[in-house]
Amino acid sequence: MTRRYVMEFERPLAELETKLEELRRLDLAQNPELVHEVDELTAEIERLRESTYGTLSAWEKVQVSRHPDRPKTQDYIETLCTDVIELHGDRAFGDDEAIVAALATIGGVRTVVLGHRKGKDTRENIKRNFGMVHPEGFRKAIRAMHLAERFGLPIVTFIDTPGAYPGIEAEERGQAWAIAEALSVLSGVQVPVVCVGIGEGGSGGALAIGFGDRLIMLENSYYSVISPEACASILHKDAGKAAEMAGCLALTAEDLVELGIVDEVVPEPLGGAHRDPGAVMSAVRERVLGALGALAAAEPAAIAERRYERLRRIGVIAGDVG
Amino acid sequence: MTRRYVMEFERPLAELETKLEELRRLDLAQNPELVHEVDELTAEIERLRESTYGTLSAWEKVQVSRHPDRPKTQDYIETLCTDVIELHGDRAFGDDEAIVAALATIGGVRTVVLGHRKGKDTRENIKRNFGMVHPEGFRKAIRAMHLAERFGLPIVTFIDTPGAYPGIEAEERGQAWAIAEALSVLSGVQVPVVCVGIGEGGSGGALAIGFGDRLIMLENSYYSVISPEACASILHKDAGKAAEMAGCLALTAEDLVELGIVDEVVPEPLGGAHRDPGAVMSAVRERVLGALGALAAAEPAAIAERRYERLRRIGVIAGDVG
Amino acid sequence: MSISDWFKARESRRYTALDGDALARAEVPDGVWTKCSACKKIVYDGQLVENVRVCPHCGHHFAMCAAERVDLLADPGTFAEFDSRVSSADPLGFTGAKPYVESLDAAREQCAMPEAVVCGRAEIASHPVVLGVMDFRFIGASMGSAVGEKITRAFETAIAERRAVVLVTSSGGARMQEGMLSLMQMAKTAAAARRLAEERLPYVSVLANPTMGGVTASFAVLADVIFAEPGALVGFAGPRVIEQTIKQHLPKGFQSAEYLLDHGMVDDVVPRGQLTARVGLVLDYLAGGERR
Amino acid sequence: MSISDWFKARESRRYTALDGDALARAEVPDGVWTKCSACKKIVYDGQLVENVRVCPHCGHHFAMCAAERVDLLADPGTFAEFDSRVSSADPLGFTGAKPYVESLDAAREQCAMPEAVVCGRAEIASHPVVLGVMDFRFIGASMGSAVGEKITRAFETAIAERRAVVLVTSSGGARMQEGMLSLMQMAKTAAAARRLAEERLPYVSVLANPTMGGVTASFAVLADVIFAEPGALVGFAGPRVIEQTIKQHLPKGFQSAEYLLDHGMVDDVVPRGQLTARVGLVLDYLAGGERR
Ligand SMILES: [Zn+2]
Ligand SMILES: [Zn+2]
Repeated sequence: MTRRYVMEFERPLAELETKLEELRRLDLAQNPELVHEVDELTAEIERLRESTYGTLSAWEKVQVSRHPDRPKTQDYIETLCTDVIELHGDRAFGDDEAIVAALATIGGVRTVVLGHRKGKDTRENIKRNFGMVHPEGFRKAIRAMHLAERFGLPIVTFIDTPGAYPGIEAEERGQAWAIAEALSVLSGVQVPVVCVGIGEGGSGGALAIGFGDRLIMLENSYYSVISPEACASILHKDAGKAAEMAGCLALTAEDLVELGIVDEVVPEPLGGAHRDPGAVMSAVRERVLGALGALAAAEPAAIAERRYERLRRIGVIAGDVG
Repeated sequence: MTRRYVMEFERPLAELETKLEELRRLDLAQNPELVHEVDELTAEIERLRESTYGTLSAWEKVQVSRHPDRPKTQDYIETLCTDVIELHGDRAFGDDEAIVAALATIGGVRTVVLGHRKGKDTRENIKRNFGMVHPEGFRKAIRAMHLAERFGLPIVTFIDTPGAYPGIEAEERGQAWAIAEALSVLSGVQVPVVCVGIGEGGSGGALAIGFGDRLIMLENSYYSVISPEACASILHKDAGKAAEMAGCLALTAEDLVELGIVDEVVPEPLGGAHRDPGAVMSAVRERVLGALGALAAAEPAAIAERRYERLRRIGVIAGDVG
Repeated sequence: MSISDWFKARESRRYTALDGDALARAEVPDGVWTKCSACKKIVYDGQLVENVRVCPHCGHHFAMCAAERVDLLADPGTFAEFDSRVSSADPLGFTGAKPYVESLDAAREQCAMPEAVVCGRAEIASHPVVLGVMDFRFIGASMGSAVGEKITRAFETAIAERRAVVLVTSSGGARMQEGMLSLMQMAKTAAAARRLAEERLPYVSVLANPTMGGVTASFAVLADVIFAEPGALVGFAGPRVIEQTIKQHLPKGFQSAEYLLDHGMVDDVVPRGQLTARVGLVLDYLAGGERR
Repeated sequence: MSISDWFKARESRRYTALDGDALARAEVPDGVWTKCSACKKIVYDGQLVENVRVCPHCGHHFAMCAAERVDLLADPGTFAEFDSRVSSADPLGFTGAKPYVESLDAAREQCAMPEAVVCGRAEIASHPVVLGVMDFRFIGASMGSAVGEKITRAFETAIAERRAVVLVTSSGGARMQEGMLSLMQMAKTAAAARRLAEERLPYVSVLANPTMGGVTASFAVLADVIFAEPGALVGFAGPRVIEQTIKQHLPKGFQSAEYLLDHGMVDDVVPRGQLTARVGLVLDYLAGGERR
């Protein structure tokens, strides 16, 4: 059996699966009494798989969204895009590998693609800082947004970050300033902006490239104002209450459709997108092309105007005009 | 006698002046034979002063332009401007003290003032890097240019730098990129730009805030593509030929009027602006206000258009359209 | 609750206050004092009010409530609040250690105001402005739907009436009890600030202690001119989060206003006593022409 | 000298060349070789021409002359030079170690071209462009009035005819022999590049070895997309000037294309063999629509 990453909530299932593997390695012909046991275990595993993956809680979805084998921005770019030209650097300080900006073609449509970039392995993750962006990364994205607008290219973004990096240098170089500028520019670009939540949507670092004219989310991705762990630490002084907080924060794709923030949800195979990346990516391609198609006809100024109206409606208040 | 900074070409004069001081400290009543000598020396000094300062060579003017007591950007701001609000920082990396950006009022006219900033003493000079700007300084200036344009404030600049700083970090953070961007923005801002060369005009670092709709230079300031010393090092492998190269480079205010680059020259008192800063500053105020007045009526787009035409004409070529 | 109700509710308190149209200094009982958190010396409250809540011994800037801010910045008698009834709902039915509605009720009671920000029309140095001030006492002046909506309307009102915008920020960040609705206010307010800029109307922000997270990373730093108060803590990530992430202690003064000035992030650090004059002067430059 | 005269004058040379409208590969005599300055191995010139002047052993990028650059980048038979007679005068009567006019004559003789830059209309990947290439052999491709004028006209022609601009830069900086006339070309070319940008026409620059000083700090880096060739030295101040100033040795690789990529200054470092395709693809994105 190949070792695979086991999420917390998969553990009971994984243990039974391991046991089954072990049983199967025995010679059943010599141990006929085990045949029945194997059958029973198989049935139990089937039942447990249903109940484990059938309806995931918010916290379980957060775990799936962080699964190391989950398809990442780079996978989407490699699979969905052709004629890719990566654009590097902010032209002022550095090139942040935690964010990718590229000219890329999806289904014949020329676009500018932006995405948070996590690594496949530890080495890559260190280079890419686990998808946690520094100010120069946001400034690279801003540069790409301006380029897209100047040349009428729609923007497609892939959201997958635990959040903007909380470090000394990031603060020193104006993390808040860079994010604010990204929000400002993205809100005003006169080209279509289609966003896809593919994994983690951590706070301001996600939002900096994470809103537009259409927001699509994978079923097990999340998008949240704060990580469930940090929320639990602050409100309960107990990170162990993360699961509970995940439920309170309304951070799942489904919740966010209800709140009017997310437009569509891409279903994932049982267990998560990593169980069948090809199917998920082809569904994403279809949704993105659909969104781009629907937005293609609009006038540049009208696109930005509609995006403003869209943002304008978000929020639930009491009282109102007094 | 108070110690003062003596420029190379002043030395013979300074020596005589020192001698005269010494003679005067003797009791002339007890040494009547010296009275005549004092008279003669005084006359000789007078003659030498005429010939020393009467017509300065290019290289002598370069020395005057670098005189430590020469009035600096900060002096002009303090003397000419009221209601000064300094604007700090590039909002991305740092605040470069080698360049100043400020909201400032000159003779009732609200402006944005930019200037290279040298120090009065060693401590200040170290803080201000002797007026040698890093990329974040140019980026601060760019920010101020945008602010000026957005709110219709004319820009007044004071040029006084040996050049942009040639250092590892400056290159690392895109010295060339910052200067190029400053040139681009300054060429296009739709508000009047009046530049005053008050001291050194060293190459790209000067140019980044050193061209516009009107270029005024003090008589003993210089503006050059390269320092005479560096030019001599490159062409003659001998920095000692700086004086000769200063003559070749056509870097004086007078030369630059002839080349069609400089519009007006502000005369300085004999010996240089530091001999009577008040007079020089009030002359500068008058010229700047005159230029601002002349430019005030123009339409924003027309100002930038005329600036382009102005730049467009600079250059002497052979051959032409073939 | 309208501004006049609100000031009425506050009448017994010791803050100086703008009551309806007239500036009224509330009586400060003799002998009431506060210990300065910076220099540990005793400061009498009367002294503190006189000195715009700056410690006369060490210059430490105490927190100011929204009413005091308005009083400090607006030309006397010019402030007229709008959108005073916009306040937070509890869209997620959020329950942390205590239910969000309870936190809201407590804050409303404690601060005698319905939300963490007060916005209104005013004049500053005779320039017509929209003035908005945040009050940190109100759930850390975190930005939920109501704060986001009020800030957005502040920009929109300024655009409609060709006014400048002056905002004094102070906030712990996004209001997590409203989940993503709160995060999205960052984009919404940033978009509104951008529209103001496109209209070439001036925007001056004053970063007061503390301004963190989603407020810093959206409208607060999108101003044409940014001032910060001395010693104010300003940044994106909170110091504790950073220390936990990098597993080392932060340098002294990290994320202070002075540190930000050094790093090019703000135009100046302005002591509170000079703030009104400085903001007024900036408006003289950016709002065009002379004072009326 | 027109481009056809120029190519005629070069016929006996060993560069591949564009002659009038037709692409013609000049004959390379057998057995002529060069020692690679990077790996010190022997490279036969025929091999070098085949391999777009990249060392087949170590990948070192040799200098290319203007004609070779045109040949490399323009679709075959599409390049038509303009402003071919614009060349340098000697406005200052400049005399350094030798008179400027002598340097000019020597450069014209050596390079068989009148100035350090060649500009013309062309197609790249079927997109109509203005293509400009600098030739370092010509007084270090320094920018005097003539280079500045030609670059400016390149942008202006592109604007007039709605073409993209592709420039390959290589330069020691400003041409000091023309004094301030030379420095001002930085502002002039930057202004022209800005106008192109305002017209939303694409501009791609390729920074070849070396690109320094006033050329880097003006039009070269104002492009929408910036590529650099492997190993190219690119910067503002020259390495020697920096070493003299800071009194220490420079780190290995300082100011190399790869270093600039690390520091966020260029979009990519592109080996010469991929350059034409990459530039063409960028134009596909920025010049709108499909290839013709
Ligand atoms: Zn104190
Ligand atoms: Zn080699």
